[in-house]
Amino acid sequence: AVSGNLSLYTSQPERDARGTIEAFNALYPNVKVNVFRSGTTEVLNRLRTEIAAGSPRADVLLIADAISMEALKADGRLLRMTHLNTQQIPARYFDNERTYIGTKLISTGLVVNSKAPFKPKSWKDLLNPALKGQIVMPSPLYSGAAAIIVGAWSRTPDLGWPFIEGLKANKAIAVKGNGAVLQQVATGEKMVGVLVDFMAFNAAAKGSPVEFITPKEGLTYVTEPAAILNTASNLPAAQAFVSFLVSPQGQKFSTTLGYFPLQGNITPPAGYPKVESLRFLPMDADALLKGAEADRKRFSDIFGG
Amino acid sequence: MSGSRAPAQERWLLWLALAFLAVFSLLPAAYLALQMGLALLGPTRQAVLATLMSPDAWRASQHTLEVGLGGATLALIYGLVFALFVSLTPARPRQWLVFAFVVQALLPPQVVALAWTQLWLPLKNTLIAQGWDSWQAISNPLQSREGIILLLGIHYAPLVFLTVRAGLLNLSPEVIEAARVCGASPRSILRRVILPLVLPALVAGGALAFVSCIGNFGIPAFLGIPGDYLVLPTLIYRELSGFGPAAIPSALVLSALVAVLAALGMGVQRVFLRCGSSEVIATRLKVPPFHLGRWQTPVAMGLTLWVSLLLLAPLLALLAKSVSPGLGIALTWANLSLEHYSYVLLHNDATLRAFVNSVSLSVGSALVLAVVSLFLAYQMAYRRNVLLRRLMPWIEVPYVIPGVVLAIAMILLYLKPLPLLGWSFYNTLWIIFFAYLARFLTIQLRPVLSGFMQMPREMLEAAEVFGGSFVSRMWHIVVPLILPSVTAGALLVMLLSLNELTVSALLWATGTETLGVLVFGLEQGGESAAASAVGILSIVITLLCMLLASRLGRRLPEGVLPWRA
Amino acid sequence: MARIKLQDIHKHYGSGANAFHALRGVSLEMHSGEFVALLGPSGSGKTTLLRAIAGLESINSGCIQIGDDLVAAPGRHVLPERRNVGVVFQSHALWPHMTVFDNVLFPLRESGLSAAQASPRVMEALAQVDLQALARRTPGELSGGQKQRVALARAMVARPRVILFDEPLASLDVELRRDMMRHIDQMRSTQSSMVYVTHNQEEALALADRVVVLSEGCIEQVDTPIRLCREPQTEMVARFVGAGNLLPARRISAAQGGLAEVALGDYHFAARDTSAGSTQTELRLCLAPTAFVVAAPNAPGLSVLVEHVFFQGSSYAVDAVLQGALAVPLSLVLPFEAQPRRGDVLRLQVRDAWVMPEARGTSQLI
Amino acid sequence: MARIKLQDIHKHYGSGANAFHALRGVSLEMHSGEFVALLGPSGSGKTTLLRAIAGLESINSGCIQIGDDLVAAPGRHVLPERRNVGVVFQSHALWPHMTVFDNVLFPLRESGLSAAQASPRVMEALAQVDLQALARRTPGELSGGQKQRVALARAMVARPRVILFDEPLASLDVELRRDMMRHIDQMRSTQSSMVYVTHNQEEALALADRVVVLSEGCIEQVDTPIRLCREPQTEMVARFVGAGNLLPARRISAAQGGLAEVALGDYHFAARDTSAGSTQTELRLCLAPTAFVVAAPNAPGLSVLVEHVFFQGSSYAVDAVLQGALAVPLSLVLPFEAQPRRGDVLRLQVRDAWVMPEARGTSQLI
Ligand SMILES: Nc1ncnc2c1ncn2[C@@H]1O[C@H](COP(=O)(O)OP(=O)(O)OP(=O)(O)O)[C@@H](O)[C@H]1O
Ligand SMILES: Nc1ncnc2c1ncn2[C@@H]1O[C@H](COP(=O)(O)OP(=O)(O)OP(=O)(O)O)[C@@H](O)[C@H]1O
Ligand SMILES: [Mg+2]
Ligand SMILES: [Mg+2]
Repeated sequence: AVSGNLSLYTSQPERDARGTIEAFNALYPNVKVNVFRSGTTEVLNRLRTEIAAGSPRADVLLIADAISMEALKADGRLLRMTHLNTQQIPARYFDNERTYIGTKLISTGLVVNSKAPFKPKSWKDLLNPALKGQIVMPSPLYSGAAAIIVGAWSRTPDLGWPFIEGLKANKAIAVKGNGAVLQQVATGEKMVGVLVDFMAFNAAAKGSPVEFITPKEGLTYVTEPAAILNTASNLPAAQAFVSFLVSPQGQKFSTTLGYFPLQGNITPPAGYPKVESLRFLPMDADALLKGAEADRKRFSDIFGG
Repeated sequence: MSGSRAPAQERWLLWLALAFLAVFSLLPAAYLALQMGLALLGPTRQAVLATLMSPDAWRASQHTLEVGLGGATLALIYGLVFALFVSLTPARPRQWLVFAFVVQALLPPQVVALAWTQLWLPLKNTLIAQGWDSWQAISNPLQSREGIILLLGIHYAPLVFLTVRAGLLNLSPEVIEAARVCGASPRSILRRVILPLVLPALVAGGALAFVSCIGNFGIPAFLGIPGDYLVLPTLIYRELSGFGPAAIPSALVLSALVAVLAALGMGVQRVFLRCGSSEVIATRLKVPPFHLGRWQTPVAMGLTLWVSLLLLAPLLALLAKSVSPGLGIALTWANLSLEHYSYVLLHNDATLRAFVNSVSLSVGSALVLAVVSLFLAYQMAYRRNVLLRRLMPWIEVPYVIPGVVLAIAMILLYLKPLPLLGWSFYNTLWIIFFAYLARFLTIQLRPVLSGFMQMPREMLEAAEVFGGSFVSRMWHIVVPLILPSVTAGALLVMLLSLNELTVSALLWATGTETLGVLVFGLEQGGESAAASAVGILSIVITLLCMLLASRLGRRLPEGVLPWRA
Repeated sequence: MARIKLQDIHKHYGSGANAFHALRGVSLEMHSGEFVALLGPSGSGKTTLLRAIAGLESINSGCIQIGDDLVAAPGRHVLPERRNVGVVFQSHALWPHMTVFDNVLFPLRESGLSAAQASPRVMEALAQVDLQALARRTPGELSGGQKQRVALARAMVARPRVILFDEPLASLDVELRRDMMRHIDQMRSTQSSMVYVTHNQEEALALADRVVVLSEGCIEQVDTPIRLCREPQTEMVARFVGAGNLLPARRISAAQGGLAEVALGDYHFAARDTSAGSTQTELRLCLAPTAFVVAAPNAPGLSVLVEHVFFQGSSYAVDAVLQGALAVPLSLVLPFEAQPRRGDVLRLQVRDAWVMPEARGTSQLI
Repeated sequence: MARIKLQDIHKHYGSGANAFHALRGVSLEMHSGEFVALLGPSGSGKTTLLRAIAGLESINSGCIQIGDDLVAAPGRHVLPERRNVGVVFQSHALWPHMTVFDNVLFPLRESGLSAAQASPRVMEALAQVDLQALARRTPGELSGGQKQRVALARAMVARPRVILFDEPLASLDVELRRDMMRHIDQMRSTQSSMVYVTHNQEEALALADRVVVLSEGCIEQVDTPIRLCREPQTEMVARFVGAGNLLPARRISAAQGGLAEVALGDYHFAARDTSAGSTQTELRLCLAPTAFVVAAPNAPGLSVLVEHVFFQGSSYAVDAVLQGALAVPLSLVLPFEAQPRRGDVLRLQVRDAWVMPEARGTSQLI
């Protein structure tokens, strides 16, 4: 039986992290999961520093975006998870060398305040002068998910960098995190925001005057990948934990937290569209990851900050 | 040198104090310095130099200077005017004015920034409702350089206020009266007599405000990132987020830049203090010498309103958010909800742990630092220990560098099991505790040092002559006499460490959450209402502490509690 | 140069039941150019009176006139900056950030003079206190006596109508006092009236034309220094000003030509008496410490037991106790030749004595 | 009760070229129970010497013996708390957080006594300074003189071998000084030796058995108060202790029986002279201010012009200038009867004079 201590570093929100561990412990009661939960930046800083000091403490890493995973992989820090059963999971959700694997589907689309003078239907609509000074988005300089959006925009032929420059011209602002975006749109300080799905759905469910809109061109997504460090001290528990995350039980559990599952055969949370109906911007994961650094740079040249 | 007659008991205490300094204060500072050197000379040299030479670094340095100078200037003017009004005229209600003015600086800056940005919205909506549609497109004016300077200035004005007020209270009333009987008008007295005399205090307060402004992360992060205005602390954070392999060395070197700027600020103060005359005057300004005539009452009322607004508005905004049913839903008595409180208090065991941890950390570090500062200051001020005096600038390093950098240093130092002992402080409360000890030592030491400076030397010498042993001398004479200054420092340390975020964000582990970490986590997960609830709870605790201190403080001498008039 | 007239001045601090009456109806007239000392124990209201004249304190009733100007009266309070007075404070109150020159220049500049006009007058004032050489120093670089001399120069440079001194020598060493007294004596030749507050009778007697003795907010006596010492009108003045010994005695004969015969025990001697033929037998004598001479052990006189002896260079200050039924303590000053020792019993004769006027009830003054 | 022996004490502050030599070889022996005053101008090293005896300052060379204990010597420094001394500081240095009782109790408790044993001794010490009634007050509720009296009680309560005073009266009013001096005089009956630092010759002369005059870190003269006043050995002592007037004069005859005939201009008079037959014609005379009597205008004597007159209650302090070729300033004390006025020219005769010993080079002392 799997037992012992498992050290999990994650950037999941507080509530989710706790729920996930409870669900895992229901299956593996003998594993004590110690969690370090913070912003992606803090989690990675800590891990990095531990590595620099020669003794990384994390067993499992569960963070918002793949870009950072790629960097760790390039450093040879991640274990190949050959034990995983990935039959049910679309290949685009995991690394082809199986060093990391997505655990849920978090899409990014538009969130609109009900008082908005003009409801955008597409990304392009954000350039509409009616929304001048009304747009807020998370900054890719601080948020991994936002980095994916910018990467996807810039590689979509119809949008590209001119679109991002247009956003700036339309006086869009970039803030530090998704929470701040929701805050500004829900309170009506800004009318439109670029936001992850579950925050918008949760807020709407609580009665906030916001609506989640899938842009015509398609959503972007992150998969909240999980990985096992090759220095993991409790390998069996780590493998069990990652297996649990991508297993049907784990996927069903994450829908209760308000996330889309990875597989189409699992019902999404109530009020969410079907997974199959989601349209995505075409993304070349490899190119996106490799170009992330340059994208950030270019974004900061346009947006500053 | 009089140090040569330090008795044996004191000598081993001196060694203990030195050991404490070495382990908790100098080690992180020296380690950081070493790492900075390595970063500049080692294999990461290219990347570090690239960061250092990058336009962003230049821009951020320039911005840091701007907000430092701007914020300090604003704090200087605002704090000075307020201090002049409160100390030199019969301002009423003086107690409330001073309390509100000083307490606002003790609220966590990011909370204040948040509340302020929220205040913008109702204003804007009102204007739009009046038909000013074009206002819809106007971004929050606080999200700009001017906004950052404004908030920093207001936030740190109490630092200037407190030092200037102390200076004013130490003015001999006769100095002002002498000018009056010479025929000088109040304006001319202010310009030619009072201002030059409080100049040293003013510069000291200004330097402190400057150092605090350039080190502040919360306000520029909240206002500067949307406003496209980067300063060094936010740049360091961004570099670390970017996660290039060179991130840590670059961050170290960038924080060295912050430290250099801070050192410049302190240097200016030293120069000024050397020029300034430091005549000690015994009599105190009891009766306010000036009266604004018919302006007195309106100005007093205006200021009362203004400081009350500054204190209460953020608190109310936070409170409203913590009881609102959801974001963007208009708050009414009917839909007022305590759900967030019940969530953080009843359904999240981390909350309770965080409260316990934060309170233990803050009380613990206040206690330890109080004891340590007592011995350090005794050796520095009374025994005139040269070595300790030389080490003084290093003690400030852990305070002025960004918290995240200090946290990295702590991880690097304490991750591995200790040699010989075989166990590690990592992932325990101890590592956060050690970091707090390093970071807040200077806060605690400063008032104690000045307390020793102000105490007549002969009082301690009498204790030596009549005393039996060092221990009883300390216990019966030195401790009771210096207690007010120690208490003042310890209270500041407690308040600062209770809401500390940037250091503990990297150092906590399961079971060792702190309040700052908890709020940060909730905020990040989009649960800002729950975050506000925790914020309100921690402010309530803070206020309770202050109230308690005030109660106890009635028996303490004047000037111990900064918020008492 | 101005006459100062104080009429029935009252001043209290606080109000209602807590009110403390610092001045209880002080009336006084000073001539132009006069040097008046206000002498009294601590808390007697000297500083309060001085500050009322300067305008630094407002009064509750009565009026103050300086020259022809009514500067304080019911409903009227001319601000200090308009009164044209100079003040020398106890703690000198120099401005530490200005040089000596600028300190003295300040009153002139405030009165509207240009630097060119003012400079020579500053140097002149500094010359009067022998400080021209130190004009460029700051107060921090001066000794206590030098600081106080700068304060003198500052107070007189603008030739105010009145110069007010509040214990200017209290914080100075004994050696420096004499020197400062010389400088103050010198200033007398200027055109200002002077009011000098002190609780030290030595200074008051040495400097003033007239001395005003204050006690608990009331005037006890106003007189020249000599008369104050030789003819004190109240016990308070006798004790406070002359450190006089007050003894109950018997009158043997009524005063004739200013002298009466009195007796202490069985020792008879002459005492000055201005009571114009009073025949009351019971009286109080005032004997100055210097009023005694040592006599032969068997000569008529008073026997005293020496308790403390303090050598004073050329004389001895002696604390003694009168022997016999009336065991009162006496303070004496005996010449070097007397060589008194602790425990000695001395025989003393009285060389000079003063019959205290019949007690004026203090109630009348309050 | 203990002999104190100081041998060739040197003390400098700082080092190298910046070193300031505060004490330059001070040697002194005090008997048990003796009261010695250290007198000297500001900066002469009095406090430094006192602190060296107390152990609050370490010395650079020489040794200090208290009783039979060597408390300071090369390589040896007994801590203050082990020296069994009491100190009265200028600023009283009472502990503000303790009551008067506890302040006085502290030295006893520290020496190991129980509260029950100590209490009566505390009350006894407070009784000696008349403060039993105020035992429960804190120092903040006392006047300056009362505070200093508590400091006296604290210093003597543990019956230390030596009580050291550092200008205990400097910050007190003139009136309070005499009172305090009485209390200090009273303490003399206890079993301790006393060292009393002051720059006020009045206190030193009045209180001490012997006075040590210090100047620039060296001893100028050690003598009884009377000899110090009447027979100063150096000019510094003559001026500083007796405020004496030093005048160049001619010797007419060698000393006989301790008296020599001397002349100032054409005025001949007798002067005390211990120079045992010296025939040097040029000499310096020391004339105390009280050494003059007023003579008839045509009598032989010195003519002086009166410059300042300060009334002193029963005498006058007069600043005058000698008329004639030798226009030196003189300070005089004249009796009440003389009634001097500014501008008068007085004829004075010398009643007492002292021939200064031939100059001992100061180099010899440094
Ligand atoms: N601002 C005040 N409030 C209340 N009482 C005061 C105030 N100023 C002075 N007094 C009281 O008024 C009385 C007279 O004070 P004042 O200063 O005039 O005395 P003084 O004769 O100058 O005494 P000293 O010699 O001590 O200076 C004192 O009893 C004092 O306590
Ligand atoms: N800690 C010190 N460092 C340097 N110099 C000192 C120190 N303490 C005293 N001195 C110098 O040593 C000399 C003697 O000082 P001391 O205090 O003994 O003089 P004093 O005779 O007591 O004078 P005063 O009457 O002013 O108290 C002075 O010139 C003083 O400036
Ligand atoms: Mg006064
Ligand atoms: Mg001294």
